[in-house]
Amino acid sequence: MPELKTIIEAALFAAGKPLDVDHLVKLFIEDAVPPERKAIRNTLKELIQDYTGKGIELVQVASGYRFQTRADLTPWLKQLQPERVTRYSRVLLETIAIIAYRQPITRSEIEAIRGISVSTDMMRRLLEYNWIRVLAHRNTPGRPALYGTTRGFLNHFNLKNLNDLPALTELMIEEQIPKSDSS
Amino acid sequence: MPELKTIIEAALFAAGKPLDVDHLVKLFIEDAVPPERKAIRNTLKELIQDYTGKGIELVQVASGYRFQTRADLTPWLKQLQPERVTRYSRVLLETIAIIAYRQPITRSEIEAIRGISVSTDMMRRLLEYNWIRVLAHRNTPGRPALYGTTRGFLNHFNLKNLNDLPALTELMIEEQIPKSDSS
Amino acid sequence: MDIAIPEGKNAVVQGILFEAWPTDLYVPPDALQIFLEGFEGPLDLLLYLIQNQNFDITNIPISTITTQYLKYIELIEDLHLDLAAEYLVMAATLVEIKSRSLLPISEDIKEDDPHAKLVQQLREYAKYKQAAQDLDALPRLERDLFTGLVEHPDIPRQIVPPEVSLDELLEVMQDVMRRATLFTSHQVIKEPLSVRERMSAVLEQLKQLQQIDFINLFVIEEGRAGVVVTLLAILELTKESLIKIVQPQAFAVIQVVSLETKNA
Repeated sequence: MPELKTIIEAALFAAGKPLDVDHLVKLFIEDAVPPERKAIRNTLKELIQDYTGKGIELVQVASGYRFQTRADLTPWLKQLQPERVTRYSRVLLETIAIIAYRQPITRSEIEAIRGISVSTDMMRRLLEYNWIRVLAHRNTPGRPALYGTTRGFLNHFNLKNLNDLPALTELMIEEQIPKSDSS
Repeated sequence: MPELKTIIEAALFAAGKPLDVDHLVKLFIEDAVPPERKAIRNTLKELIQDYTGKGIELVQVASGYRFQTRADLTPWLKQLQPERVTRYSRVLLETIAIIAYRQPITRSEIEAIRGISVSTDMMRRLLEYNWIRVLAHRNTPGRPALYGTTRGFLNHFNLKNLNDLPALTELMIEEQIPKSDSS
Repeated sequence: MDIAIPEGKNAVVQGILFEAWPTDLYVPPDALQIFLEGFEGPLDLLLYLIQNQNFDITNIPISTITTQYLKYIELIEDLHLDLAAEYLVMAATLVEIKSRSLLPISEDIKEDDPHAKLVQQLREYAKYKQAAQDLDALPRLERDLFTGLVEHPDIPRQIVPPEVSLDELLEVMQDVMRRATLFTSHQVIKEPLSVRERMSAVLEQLKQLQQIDFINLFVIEEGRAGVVVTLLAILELTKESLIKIVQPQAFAVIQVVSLETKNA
């Protein structure tokens, strides 16, 4: 039987999406003596170690572990896909940022923060990218949907969980702002 | 600058297709001192060595070098297969619809219409379904691929030819859009 | 700007500010349009006006800012740009704050102070505007990080195209159109779809042969309409510099050549 490490390594490369320990356990479903979860977890640690400093790294994101190229290699790898990288519009970024930091949140609450309406289309697009989902409906007239971010969003931005988001910073223009009100 | 080996390793992983030395040379097109072909060839040899005995191997195929999983791991990797249920997404539909109507079109042009990036994975899937194909490459920097739909696409949607699709103008009229929100 | 701004009431501050800072800002008209389109709403515009002059959010010189804000709104209207209603609401709010600030402050009015509310709103918005920028700076898939899919040659991958109906496809395209009206030029809308299909077909033929006799691209059986479509496709491809029509010498056969260099 091949080494546990080679199987896990190959599976992570071949999956095309992040795999968590639950997924990895399933690889061994037909084995007489399947490896324990602890062994799998240790192997993942070893693999992370093995790939440190290489062109490809093993990282943990929200949905599990995935191999990805090292961020500092982007200038060269861009030549593989020479087409211009789309930049997300500010509306999109602001909307997803507000949802990420303030979830669960309704659309009208997002609009209140932005001071301008958020189009139905924008919300639908975020839902379709699988970046946000409807968590529940608020028990107020109209039962507005409460939105939250998904694992897909975290995966895309290379985050393990919401705590990994950059800290919110209060804007300070002049230093002498009296910190009177809290948000 | 990162090590030559890490760049080549990452590129072979991220390319999604075999790369030959000519391809690899192009990665360094913006470097002041690009590596020589010989150095690239030597690095490939080293990488083949490095990956021997691992879960994936670097092999040379007709059109270049590519990583592939080790043959003896098949029994375990087979378990990954059922996970790969194709679930079509709105993103996929939008992409194929844009290609159908605007072919020949580059990926960045699709992105410009959609306002968000189209993943490499998405394009690969459409190619795999045999719904789209690469028709040519635009003679602009980076030589981006121009995509068009295939007979397979027409068959799938029961169309004799693209003219069976309603014209864009008809699509627009069908639903007179209240120009309420901007996205 | 190290003029000490007394905390609190704007009415007191205003006079000083008017002397200390320029009240007018000049933006060249061309730049203005692009500039205005760049704003994500009234709060964004207001924040810009405040930050641009290093004003303190909590001590906005309301009169100055109101004047400037109204000037922009006028400009936007002059340029006939679509102006969201929210911009006008904000203008009204600013005017109200300004007029209130001229009145002596009575305690019961302070309860529902629109100025304090606006400051609060601006601070909140500024926080998320920054958060959006921070989010954008994170390394992300397909821009900074790439994943791959390593094939396992011994397992034939089952490729099952998703079941999609034509109706679904068309509905999606309608949405795309609605979003992309600006992008779509008139000439595209008028262009029959068959031309685009033919463009693809011509490229496909050239992919195999590199060079084809012009005449051979036409299928006579298709009749007049077919010939016109092919011709339009060839012209469009020429316009997009994807192919070139050449005639090596007078009376020689006209050829269509792929402009794509080899080793693609």
